[in-house]
Amino acid sequence: MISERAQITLNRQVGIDIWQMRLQTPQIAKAARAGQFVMLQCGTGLDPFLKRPLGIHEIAADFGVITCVYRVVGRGTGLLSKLPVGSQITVLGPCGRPWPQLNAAKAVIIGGGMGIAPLLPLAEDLSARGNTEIYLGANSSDELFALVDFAKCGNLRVATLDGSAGVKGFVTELLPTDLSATEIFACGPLPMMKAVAELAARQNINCWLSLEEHMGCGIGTCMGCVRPIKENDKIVYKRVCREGPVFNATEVVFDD
Amino acid sequence: MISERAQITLNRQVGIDIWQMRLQTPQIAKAARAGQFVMLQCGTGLDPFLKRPLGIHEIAADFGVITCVYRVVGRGTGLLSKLPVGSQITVLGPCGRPWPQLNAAKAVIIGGGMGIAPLLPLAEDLSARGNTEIYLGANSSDELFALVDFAKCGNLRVATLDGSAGVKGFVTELLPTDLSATEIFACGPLPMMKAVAELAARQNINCWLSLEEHMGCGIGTCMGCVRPIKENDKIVYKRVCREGPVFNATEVVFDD
Amino acid sequence: MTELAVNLAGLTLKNPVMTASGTFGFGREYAEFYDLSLLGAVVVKGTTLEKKQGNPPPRIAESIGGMLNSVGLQNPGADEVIANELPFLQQFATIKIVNIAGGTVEQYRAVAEKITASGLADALEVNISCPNVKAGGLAFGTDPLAAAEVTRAVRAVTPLPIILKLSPNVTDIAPIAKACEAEGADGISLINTIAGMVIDLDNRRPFFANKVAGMSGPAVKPVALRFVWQAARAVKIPVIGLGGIMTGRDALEFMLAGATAVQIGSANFYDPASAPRIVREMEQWLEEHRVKDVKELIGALEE
Amino acid sequence: MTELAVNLAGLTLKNPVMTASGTFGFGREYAEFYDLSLLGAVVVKGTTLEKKQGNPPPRIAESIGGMLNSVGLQNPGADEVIANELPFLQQFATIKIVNIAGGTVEQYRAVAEKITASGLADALEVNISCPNVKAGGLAFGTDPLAAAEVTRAVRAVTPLPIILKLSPNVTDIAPIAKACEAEGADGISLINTIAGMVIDLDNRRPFFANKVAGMSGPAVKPVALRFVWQAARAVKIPVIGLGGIMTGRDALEFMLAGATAVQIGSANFYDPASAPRIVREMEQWLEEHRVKDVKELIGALEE
Ligand SMILES: Cc1cc2nc3c(=O)[nH]c(=O)nc-3n(C[C@H](O)[C@H](O)[C@H](O)COP(=O)(O)OP(=O)(O)OC[C@H]3O[C@@H](n4cnc5c(N)ncnc54)[C@H](O)[C@@H]3O)c2cc1C
Ligand SMILES: Cc1cc2nc3c(=O)[nH]c(=O)nc-3n(C[C@H](O)[C@H](O)[C@H](O)COP(=O)(O)OP(=O)(O)OC[C@H]3O[C@@H](n4cnc5c(N)ncnc54)[C@H](O)[C@@H]3O)c2cc1C
Ligand SMILES: Cc1cc2nc3c(=O)[nH]c(=O)nc-3n(C[C@H](O)[C@H](O)[C@H](O)COP(=O)(O)O)c2cc1C
Ligand SMILES: Cc1cc2nc3c(=O)[nH]c(=O)nc-3n(C[C@H](O)[C@H](O)[C@H](O)COP(=O)(O)O)c2cc1C
Ligand code: FES
Ligand code: FES
Repeated sequence: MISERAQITLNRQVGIDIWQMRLQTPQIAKAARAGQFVMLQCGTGLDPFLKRPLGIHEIAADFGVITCVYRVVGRGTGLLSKLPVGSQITVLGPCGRPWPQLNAAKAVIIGGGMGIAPLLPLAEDLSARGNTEIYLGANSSDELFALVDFAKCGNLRVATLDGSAGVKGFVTELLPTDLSATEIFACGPLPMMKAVAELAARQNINCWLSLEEHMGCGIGTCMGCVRPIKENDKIVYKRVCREGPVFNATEVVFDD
Repeated sequence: MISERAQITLNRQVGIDIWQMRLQTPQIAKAARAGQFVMLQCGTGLDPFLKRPLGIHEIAADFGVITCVYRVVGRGTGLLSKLPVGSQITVLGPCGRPWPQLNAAKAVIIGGGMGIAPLLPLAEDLSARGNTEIYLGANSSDELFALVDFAKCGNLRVATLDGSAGVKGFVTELLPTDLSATEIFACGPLPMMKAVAELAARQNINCWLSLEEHMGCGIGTCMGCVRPIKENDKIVYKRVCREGPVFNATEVVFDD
Repeated sequence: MTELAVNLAGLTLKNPVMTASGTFGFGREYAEFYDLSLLGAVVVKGTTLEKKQGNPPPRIAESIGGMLNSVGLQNPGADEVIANELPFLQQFATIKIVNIAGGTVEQYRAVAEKITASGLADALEVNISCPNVKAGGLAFGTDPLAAAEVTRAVRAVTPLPIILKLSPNVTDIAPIAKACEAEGADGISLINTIAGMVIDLDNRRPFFANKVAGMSGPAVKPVALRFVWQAARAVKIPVIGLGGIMTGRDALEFMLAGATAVQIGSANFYDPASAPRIVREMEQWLEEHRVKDVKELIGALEE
Repeated sequence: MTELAVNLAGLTLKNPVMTASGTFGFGREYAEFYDLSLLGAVVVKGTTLEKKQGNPPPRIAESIGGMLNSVGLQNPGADEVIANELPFLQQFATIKIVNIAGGTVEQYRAVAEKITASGLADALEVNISCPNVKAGGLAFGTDPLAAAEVTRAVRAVTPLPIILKLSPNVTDIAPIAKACEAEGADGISLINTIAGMVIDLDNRRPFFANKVAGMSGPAVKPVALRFVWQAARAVKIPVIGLGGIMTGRDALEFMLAGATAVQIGSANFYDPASAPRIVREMEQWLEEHRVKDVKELIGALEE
């Protein structure tokens, strides 16, 4: 885990309310693995005080660079989008556990909304290993990004709620009745992940989900980011930033 | 008085710990007069919360531009110096009363340290009217700025404490025993202004001083920026941001 | 059309946004930025019986996300305020509230009487966060008995609505709020500033001559919300919420917590046009969320 | 060579910088960033007699210049802490302080006994900002009698130095600090978090299940400094100052106000290497100002 002062070398709008930021973070770029996230300072002074967790969208270790794609939803991301190139911010990472990729001979990747962002490094890792099906969904085509990059990594299908790109509907409606996959990796809104988890359970496929929770430290000390997780028939609070963000779908409690 | 969102178009170091910032503030540039100041937001979020008062160093109304020259002394100015070109900050101004210039047929301008900054627009105004003697002092040549600009406006003499530029010593030591001026305008450290005030009193010259105090609002409502000021034999607290920053030397109380 | 008007102790405010005492002078300076008639009410600088010179400078310090002040109630005294300041405000179609303060109960009574007699105020806000000379410098507002005594004294001399302004420097706000209510307060407002200290490290001395000063600004918002929520549950009279309000969303949060109206304080320093901006932002949020009447939100927190 | 060591209730800290309970886990995570032996002391997460599951999420909110938490003391319980957490810390040459909490006086006594018996703690910090079940949920730390009772109970069962951690949610800190001192506390630490509230406007409900949460971070510094100054004037035992410390300058300000040592809390979240950085910054300031021994600054505010 590294805390690094990073220069912003790109910060541009790539969709409605969606921005991409490139950061010069040599050490974090070197250590980062697919599925991990960073904690980003969103301003120059002590406001915003807490860093924002953002999935790592691209890792270019050789260039000492990572990128994040973020939606402007509140104050922090709003201020982040206004930082000009050349600004310096502190970045903490890589945080959390990466996607486990042991048996991913035939993998299915399912991303919804901003959940698409942290799936790209996984898709790239898996593309070398075998057959990857990639399903991405969003409200509309303006909120889809990195499609060209994903398409290079496997078989890509897209859904949008308004039908402006791909099939009209939820991303889960794209999925074939029989996935015949060894592993599912999903990130997106909770209802989407719930549907994916149920499907995986029915078809007995190992399924991994990436969760979100409000965070204090991002490294496991504040006990702030817990989610209820099943462990030996009991439900315990586990830290999204340390034991997560990736959990096995069978552990995740959806209705707390 | 105007509150304006301004783009930073220049922010460069011009001396040891001294920076110059150019701001795109069309409305303030139009309204500003020599001796007034602006309140500058020093960051992107709500920290720093209070704006910093800085004298207006250049007014280019036609280009919608003002510049300030500031010394990095604490958190606010430190953060200000790190804002890259392209950043947007809020600027409030023009604040305070300008230098009165009614009888300035033969004017003497005395600036010490950062007190030099707000004297340039005055020197420019006066240069059109007559004979202006300009005396500037600083600790060392690294802390002197805008000398070429001042030299265009009148007879310029310089002193530095370490002798690295001009005469070695305090700026007040440059002053001739008989100033034979109609008006003195001074801005700088309190001891310098005290010496100037005493000299003006001895020679019976009308003398104006620009004061500093910690500010809340910059516009006269918080009663935060008061200095003790003589008024009809009594001492009352007057607002530097409203009744000042320029006061007549005979009103100023030096030992509170 | 979204209804923004609220009723406050018999007064109708065109919207719930008021200015906070001491952050708005007597309105003159902000009138350079906008028409004060846009506001629900204006609360002017704390006014005392006699002219007050205030504390020596420095009076203002910054803290992270906020500020501290030690102005010490500098004001020209009730007579001057009546003669030279309040007349200016009469041109604006807004409720005028005079904030009053004193060091003794007798002073509160006397200044309330003068302001009432002037006919220039629609209501009085009684700041009981001032040091109580008799109680060894502790604020009237930190003790239910002292708060009751001031309320009773002011109540006795004015028919105007009186709003008691409470201090957050207490263990439990409920008994103090209740004491004011029991003595006839028409409303309470809170929070006043939180007692804080700034130290000038390099000179090894307190930054303020008074040592302890008052903290305000967005940093205090969560504390203010908590006090407003607790006070609103304790009394039936209307509560005016303030402390760190910077946006329309902030203002609406205070209303959910139980406030009938809100005051804008330090935000005026951050952005001189804060108060009318906050009115607009409130209206916009209400429209977006299809709330027809802002009064629906008062105390509407689902718990 | 600048002397940084301070004496605290019989313990020698190599420097005045400690970590604050609940912001440092049990040290493991920060050990990835630096050698914990650089610190004067480590205070671990609040430990209760039994395992505590804590409050449901969300537990963290941001405020301007700070944050609020409603963790609810999630911890594995004293036995687990002794078996699996404290042993890890023994490799570091720093003072180990276990922060303990309970809902009843009996629970405080029992957990103090267990931790003492383990031999793995150099001192106990007793968090009395927990809700007192008997007193209807008010914190022990808001009442001098309850504070005295907890102090007495813990004092009776441990020979270790005990530091009582006080709440800032009180009108007057002096009687509470004095009550702890009278019952044999070896030191006091303050401030714990300030009670605050966050409202989820769009859903019209309190953001935290518990409604009221605890505010910390740089926003609270002026309030913390004031409490530390007031407490240090009230008692003779050492005071540990905390609340919003972000820099070496902040830490030295607390020492001027009367603190013998300081704790670094939320700053750990802002910058994981805050604590050793603050040690360096203190040392640098002392060198620049030719102060040979940091102890010279304790309570050295010129008033
Ligand atoms: C592990 C992880 C990875 C994420 N990756 C991405 C990503 O790649 N792209 C992206 O657009 N978003 C991502 N998010 C969500 C992102 O963190 C939030 O949208 C962001 O924190 C909102 O900040 P704000 O200040 O704009 O919103 P505000 O609502 O103003 O934030 C207030 C506080 O709540 C927290 N918060 C608000 N929403 C969330 C959330 N959904 N999750 C966690 N904290 C939240 C903020 O961090 C902040 O502390 C991720 C979240 C997590 C936990
Ligand atoms: C009317 C006026 C004009 C000024 N013009 C200039 C100028 O042209 N160039 C320049 O370099 N400086 C100028 N100053 C001083 C400048 O405002 C301070 O150096 C600056 O505010 C320091 O901010 P900081 O955050 O870096 O310092 P900190 O000490 O960290 O500031 C803490 C707080 O104290 C206030 N403060 C600290 N020093 C001063 C001061 N000397 N005067 C007023 N407030 C202060 C800050 O504004 C802030 O609120 C002027 C001051 C005034 C009042
Ligand atoms: C500079 C300043 C002066 C103040 N003067 C007064 C006053 O005279 N009377 C009063 O009741 N409150 C006074 N206050 C307190 C404010 O009215 C308000 O209660 C407090 O600032 C909290 O609100 P805020 O966080 O929105 O500023 C003053 C506050 C500031 C910042
Ligand atoms: C997430 C979090 C958890 C905390 N848990 C505890 C705790 O278990 N016991 C305790 O005494 N204080 C706890 N505190 C309070 C801190 O130790 C400290 O008193 C407070 O945060 C003020 O210091 P700061 O502003 O430097 O953070 C916690 C604070 C935070 C932010
Ligand atoms: S964010 Fe602190 S434990 Fe996860
Ligand atoms: S800074 Fe507010 S009155 Fe001058």
